[in-house]
Amino acid sequence: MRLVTAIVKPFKLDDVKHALETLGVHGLTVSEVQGFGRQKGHTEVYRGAEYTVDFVPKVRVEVLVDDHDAERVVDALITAARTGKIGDGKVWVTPVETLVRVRTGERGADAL
Amino acid sequence: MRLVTAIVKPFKLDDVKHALETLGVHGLTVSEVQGFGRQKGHTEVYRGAEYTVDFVPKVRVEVLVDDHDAERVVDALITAARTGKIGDGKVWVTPVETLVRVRTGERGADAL
Amino acid sequence: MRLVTAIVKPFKLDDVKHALETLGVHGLTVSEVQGFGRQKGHTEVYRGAEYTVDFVPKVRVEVLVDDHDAERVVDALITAARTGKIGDGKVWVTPVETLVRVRTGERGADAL
Amino acid sequence: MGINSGDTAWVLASSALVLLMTPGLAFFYGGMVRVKSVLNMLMMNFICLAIVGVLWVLYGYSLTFAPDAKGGLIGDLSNIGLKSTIDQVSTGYPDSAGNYPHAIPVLAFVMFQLMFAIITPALISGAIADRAKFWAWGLFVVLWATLVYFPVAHWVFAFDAVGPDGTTIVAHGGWIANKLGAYDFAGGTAVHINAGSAALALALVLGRRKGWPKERSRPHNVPFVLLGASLLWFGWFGFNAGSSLKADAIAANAFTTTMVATAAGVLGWLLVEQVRDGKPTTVGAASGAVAGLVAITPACAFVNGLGGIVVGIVAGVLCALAVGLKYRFGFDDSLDVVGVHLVGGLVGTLLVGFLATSTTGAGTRDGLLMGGGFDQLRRQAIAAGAVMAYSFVIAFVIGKLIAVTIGFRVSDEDEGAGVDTTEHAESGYELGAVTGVGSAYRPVPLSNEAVDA
Amino acid sequence: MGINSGDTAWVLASSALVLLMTPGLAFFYGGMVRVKSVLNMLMMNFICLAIVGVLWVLYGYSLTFAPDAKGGLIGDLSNIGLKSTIDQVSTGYPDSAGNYPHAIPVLAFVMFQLMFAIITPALISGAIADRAKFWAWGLFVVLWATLVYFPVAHWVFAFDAVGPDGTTIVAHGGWIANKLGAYDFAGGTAVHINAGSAALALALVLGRRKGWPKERSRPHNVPFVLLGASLLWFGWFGFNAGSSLKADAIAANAFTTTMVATAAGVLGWLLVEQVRDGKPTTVGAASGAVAGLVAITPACAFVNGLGGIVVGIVAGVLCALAVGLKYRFGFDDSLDVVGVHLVGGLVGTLLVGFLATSTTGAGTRDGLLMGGGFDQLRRQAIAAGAVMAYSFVIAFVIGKLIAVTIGFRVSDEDEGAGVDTTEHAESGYELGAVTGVGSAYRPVPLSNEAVDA
Amino acid sequence: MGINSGDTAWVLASSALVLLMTPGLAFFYGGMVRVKSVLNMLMMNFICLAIVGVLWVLYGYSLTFAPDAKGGLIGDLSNIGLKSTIDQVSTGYPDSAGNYPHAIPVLAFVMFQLMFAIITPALISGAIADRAKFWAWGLFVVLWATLVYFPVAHWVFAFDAVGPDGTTIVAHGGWIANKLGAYDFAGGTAVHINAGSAALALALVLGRRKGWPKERSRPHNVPFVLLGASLLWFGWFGFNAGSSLKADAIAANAFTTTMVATAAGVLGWLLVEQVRDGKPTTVGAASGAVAGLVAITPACAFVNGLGGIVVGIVAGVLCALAVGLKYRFGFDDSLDVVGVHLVGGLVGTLLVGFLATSTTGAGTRDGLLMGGGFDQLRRQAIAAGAVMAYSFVIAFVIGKLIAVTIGFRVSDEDEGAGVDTTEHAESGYELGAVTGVGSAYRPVPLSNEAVDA
Ligand SMILES: Nc1ncnc2c1ncn2[C@@H]1O[C@H](COP(=O)(O)OP(=O)(O)O)[C@@H](O)[C@H]1O
Ligand SMILES: Nc1ncnc2c1ncn2[C@@H]1O[C@H](COP(=O)(O)OP(=O)(O)O)[C@@H](O)[C@H]1O
Ligand SMILES: Nc1ncnc2c1ncn2[C@@H]1O[C@H](COP(=O)(O)OP(=O)(O)O)[C@@H](O)[C@H]1O
Repeated sequence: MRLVTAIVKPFKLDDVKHALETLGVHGLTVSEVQGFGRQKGHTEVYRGAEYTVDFVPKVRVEVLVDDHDAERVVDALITAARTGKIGDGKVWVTPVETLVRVRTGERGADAL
Repeated sequence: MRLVTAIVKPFKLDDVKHALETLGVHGLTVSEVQGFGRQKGHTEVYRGAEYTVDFVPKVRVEVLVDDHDAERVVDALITAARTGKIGDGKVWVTPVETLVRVRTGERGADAL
Repeated sequence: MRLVTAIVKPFKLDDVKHALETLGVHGLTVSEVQGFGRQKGHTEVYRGAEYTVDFVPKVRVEVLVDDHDAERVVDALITAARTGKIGDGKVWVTPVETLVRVRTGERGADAL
Repeated sequence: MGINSGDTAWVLASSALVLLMTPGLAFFYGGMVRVKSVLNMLMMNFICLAIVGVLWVLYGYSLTFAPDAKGGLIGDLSNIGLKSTIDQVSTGYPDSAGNYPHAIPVLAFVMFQLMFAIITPALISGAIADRAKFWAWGLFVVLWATLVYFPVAHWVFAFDAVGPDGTTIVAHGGWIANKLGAYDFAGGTAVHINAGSAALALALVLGRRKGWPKERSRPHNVPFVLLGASLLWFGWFGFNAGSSLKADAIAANAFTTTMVATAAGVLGWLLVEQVRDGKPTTVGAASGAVAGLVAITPACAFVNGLGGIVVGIVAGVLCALAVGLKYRFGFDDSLDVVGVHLVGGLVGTLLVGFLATSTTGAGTRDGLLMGGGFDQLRRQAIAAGAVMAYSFVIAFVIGKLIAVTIGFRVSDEDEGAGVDTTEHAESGYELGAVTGVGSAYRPVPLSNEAVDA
Repeated sequence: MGINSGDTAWVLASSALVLLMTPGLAFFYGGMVRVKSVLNMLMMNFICLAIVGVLWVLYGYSLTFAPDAKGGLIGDLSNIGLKSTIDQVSTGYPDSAGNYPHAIPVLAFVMFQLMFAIITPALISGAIADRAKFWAWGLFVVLWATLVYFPVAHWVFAFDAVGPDGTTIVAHGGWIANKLGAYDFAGGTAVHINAGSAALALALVLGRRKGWPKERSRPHNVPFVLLGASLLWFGWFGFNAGSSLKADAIAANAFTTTMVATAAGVLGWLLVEQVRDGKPTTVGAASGAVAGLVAITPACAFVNGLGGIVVGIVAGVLCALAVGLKYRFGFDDSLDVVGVHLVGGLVGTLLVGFLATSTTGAGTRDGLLMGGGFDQLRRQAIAAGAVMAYSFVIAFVIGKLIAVTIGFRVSDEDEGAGVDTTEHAESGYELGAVTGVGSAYRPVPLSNEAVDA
Repeated sequence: MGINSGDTAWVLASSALVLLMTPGLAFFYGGMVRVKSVLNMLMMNFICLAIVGVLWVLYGYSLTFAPDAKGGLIGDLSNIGLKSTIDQVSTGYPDSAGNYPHAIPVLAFVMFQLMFAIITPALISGAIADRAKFWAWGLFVVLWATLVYFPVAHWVFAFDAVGPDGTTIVAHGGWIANKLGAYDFAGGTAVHINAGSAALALALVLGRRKGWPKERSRPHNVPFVLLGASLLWFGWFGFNAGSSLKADAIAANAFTTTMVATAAGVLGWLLVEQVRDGKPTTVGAASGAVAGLVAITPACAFVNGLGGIVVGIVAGVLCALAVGLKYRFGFDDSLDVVGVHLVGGLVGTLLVGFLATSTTGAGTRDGLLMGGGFDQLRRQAIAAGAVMAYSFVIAFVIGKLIAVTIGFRVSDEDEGAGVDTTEHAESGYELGAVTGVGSAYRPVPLSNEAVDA
């Protein structure tokens, strides 16, 4: 099993979800994160005092997939999340040793 | 070392924590996530316009464990988090190469 | 590629960020988490009823790095995040198989 | 007959102030529940404005304030649909020359009293947080207002009307106000004991929340609790000082005792917390203020400033202790309507029997500690007991009837998911930087054309 | 001439109440937008207090209420800079003895009317949420207040002043109030139709938000929506009952109809939701209250309590249906200013023609259903149409002029990032337990010394 | 002696309005602090209602408004425990016939003035956000109110009482009001300079927050800041126009200048921000409103509408610049009490010396720019300087005494963890969809039986 993780722009989440559904992916988990990288943050001002926000809101998308699906999912994620502007994010794949569905105890690909 | 990650229903967190404590697990890290899968979200209505919320709130539980504890922890998580209804979530295990306790610099199992 | 993950005290985030920038790390992703461990939570009281909060707010920092940088990044993280008090957190390293920059499709170290 | 524009201005302003108390209560309660039922709690309060507002015009005012139909129990139907109220005056009492110097438009009085009829059922809602069907609650409000509030308010607030000679009774009122002669200036019995007692009944009818008392969630928004308490405090000046129906020395004294009892209520509650829990809390300060306000309500015109301090501090201390009763007896009065309103209402109503002083100008007999003997205390106790018993019984019966017919409580599943989404198809907040998570927006049917185009 | 202190107290209190409506509106609107533009929405409202507050003193009051300059279209310049107002009285109508028993200080009237001039442009802002340049909006407020609100308020609210004999006209007012004889007690035309019509124009000028209507975000803070609606309800008693300019029976009746129409508006809106959507919502309850308030505004002194129920329920139902129109016709009136204020204003203004009754003491002709024929309905329709057309055209022209000169709409990029940070360099909330994420704090230049030290 | 019901209605309504200012201030301040100390900030304000409310009845009113004890410095003890106030009238000034047409109940005056005594110490709390021990603050409030506010308010607000002939002094008041003859209609000196100066002293006593000024957190809830500012604006009409103690032309003028100075204050502050920072902010708009309100407070009855614009714009601009002073001089006046209240109070108090006009009916000498010479300006400066110096010194001494005895500042660790949990055992919000994270609920001891059962 593989875990595909993507950090993407928040407003791209819907596109990402649709792309994955089209591929037949049945589930995913998302969370809010703050990213720091080439994309600049912004500056706020309160009573004349500047406040630099370096971090940019991003969404982390995690998808558990069968080994042979990993590459297709990565490609779909990249295509769906791309705007071509700085800050589009990263996608990476990590190995998963055991995967279990809590409800049934099914393991491996059956747990997806 | 292994990292056991579980996506579970939020109201099961207390049970999960107690189960792990019973096993002698000393620490864990949790975060709020949104899950998409077989379990359906819900629909909201604002001034007559429907708004479908596809995501369901879940909690991610992460536990770093010694290799030989991984399976026991997985089993305990599954037992504690199960309701038997759709949406109970997933548990998976990934390999960890280095683990350090920030405070002391201890490594490996000593860092737990 | 390697993914270095650190759970640290929230107020140490700025120091961690600076330490990583000094090392030449170009990006990182942070998220809010709740930690349970040796460090105790606190107790609240509402209309005479006690409410024990076991979890302590922490920040998770994730840094994707080239394999040979992993150890240096781990060391920098530990040094920057350390206060010497209980609850300073953990740092660990996991293997990453594929890494892609969404914007350009670059892979591996080029994606950093 | 000329109306007194100053008195009218005060009664209109007071009516607006009391109106604001219901949203204030909504936020006081709403901040205390968990985030998944904040809207439901706000709505259980807000709907009282809508329902009772309409009922009052249709028949509520008439049942409460039209001339007594029988035995001081209920008003007749002569003001149904607000008949014979427009452009009429509410005379007040005549002066020695037989004039009515404090006449105000009847509709000003109608509105002022309406606000009391709204907030009383709203108070009850705190007992059944997180678990009631919304329309079942709406039906309860209709029935309880009709069968309990309107008659009880008639008992307590409908005074006999006298002719220009100052003695001939031209229209009869309710039994507590006129026959029993208990003193309840602004509603310790009719409002607070009444609501608190009904709250206990409903808490029993609906039963405990899942997991209570072992599991509980923290107040989701404590600033809202304090905002609500502040709006209540502000509006309560209309409630108490407005109950004089004149901008006069009695109103000013009621204002004073209201202010200082509330201040003392905060100190009393925080004192208990400091001693018992080790810390003074924000929820405690807000609760102490409300406890003080509740207790001074019946007493506000009958005690002086120092008396107000006593009423407030006693109420703050006793209510802070009383909120633990639900754990001892095992009833889930979720937001402590019993501990604050029933107990606070009893404290205030009975303290009138101890502390009332004839010096305030409100024409009271002296209380026990002021040299007046047990007489007034006895009357106060009877009034309190009668309202408490009546409200409990009828509320319990109405609640049970609703429970066995349309059902009063949501399913366990809905309770777990939170009544905001299941009863109202909404969520309280969407504060994430991530917008559009999971949104698939489908506008109202009407609009399909434009959307599909 | 002596002033009536009771009437003055009521008008001053009412002015304060109406002042509070603009922040109330800010929260009603602000809670409905997404989290990234809440501050901008609050600011679009708040800035109206500042801009119109100053304009009114400089020339707004004079253009609106100084003696008519020509044709009932606009006031003259005799009160520029509030000249000749200090220590003067606003007489009201004389009694049969030629006295003015209801005189109040002119400045009380000046302030009361100012609050109307502030909230009317503020209402418009809901149509252009999430996408307007802040100073472009500021400029629009200056121009629209000057070219639309001041003249229209003169048409509707400036009554001919009469001498002690009660008939000789000593100063002329606006054409709708005096020549046409339409009834608009507190601003169905001048405030709500006026603002609603301008809102439609601006929604067209600025165009749809990116992705609308397919993409949308939920209201980010529904409790704020209800808080705002509650403050509006509270303040609206000043708006409507204060418009009597006396603490009298007319004020009390206006208070009554305002209360009950709002209650009925809530029920009407929730009824539509229950039937159409299956659930009664909090946003719906708040919206129904506002719809009821809007519709009763022109009618409040001319109908009785039962009439108020009818006005409220009709408005609640029709506005709940009307908010779907924007999807059918494809204009992004973001927070339904058209659906609630234009439609609600029309409902109320026209219902006066049906339900007005001469029994309220406000000196009205009877409406169609009260046996008065079509006459009044015709006058009402003309007034509504005239204001609607004038406001739409001028607002559209002003909007376009701003759009082609300094630009009215932010860039797509800024709209995506959210106007709070791009227009105001702020964010609404920082609630994370994680503080200091990414903060690199640099104080004002002035302070470098101390910081570096 | 008959009371004037219209004046009484206005003073009672004003008292309620001013009461609401303290919660308004709590939210104005509370929204600006970080999320971990919001409750503490709310509580530091709210506790002033409780503490000063009780002190006032016990002895505060007497020290402030009982007949002068000696030298115009402090009142005597004749009204201790509000003795001799119930059912008494506050006469106001006699008319030419020796009647008192504007008499109101003494208790109305007592309550109105109490609200000023509450909000003045509350204002100070903004200087010591995030780091004060709660009960140490409570003790400071007791001592500062007693040693500073009550005497200073006597100096400024206690006017000599005159007999029916209009000249014979029947009871003496304070030295600033009567001997010095400075004009301070509603509290530029007694309230704002007084609080601002004490705030500076306390900021010095407590010292800087950890990491200040390099590290800082953003305002955690900007909508609350604007909500607070709006409630302040609303309530301030009671503060300023209520200070007339009559519903008359002076009140109407004070209302007018208050409104327009606030509007101009917003514009002035935003102008500075636009020029200096490039963006107009919400916190800036709220701050500008408060700056305008502060500055017009002493001047409101003595200038006209155009004068109000000048006062407001000068205050808005100068205060927007003055909030940077703390960085230059290195004192951590956390929420800019000095920059807004001390500076704004000075601006207003001194501008009276320039802009006062005898035409407003408030019986003023003309100011410098109105042809009146330097005389009034000198008196204003002396009053401002005396209050500033006295308040600073005594506040500093009280603060130090508390610091060295029970300690005024929390430990570094508690400051890091946040004073909400360490001082109040609460947290402001629990908004997570995840409920029950880490909750192990243990009810009050009392309840163990039922729980274990
Ligand atoms: N080395 C890294 N480790 C972890 N996350 C990273 C790393 N570099 C970038 N990111 C994440 O990817 C996001 C986008 O990166 P950024 O450098 O801004 O743009 P791009 O990916 O287009 O070059 C960042 O906001 C951060 O969340
Ligand atoms: N392929 C997946 N990758 C990542 N997370 C998943 C995946 N499938 C499911 N999940 C997570 O598990 C949760 C439960 O899954 P769901 O399909 O609803 O029920 P069940 O696990 O009982 O079959 C989801 O809400 C989501 O958070
Ligand atoms: N076994 C574990 N698995 C995952 N996270 C852990 C584990 N143990 C500790 N943590 C995380 O590290 C944080 C610090 O741990 P703690 O035991 O409190 O202190 P320390 O690391 O100084 O010994 C915890 O709050 C938790 O987030």
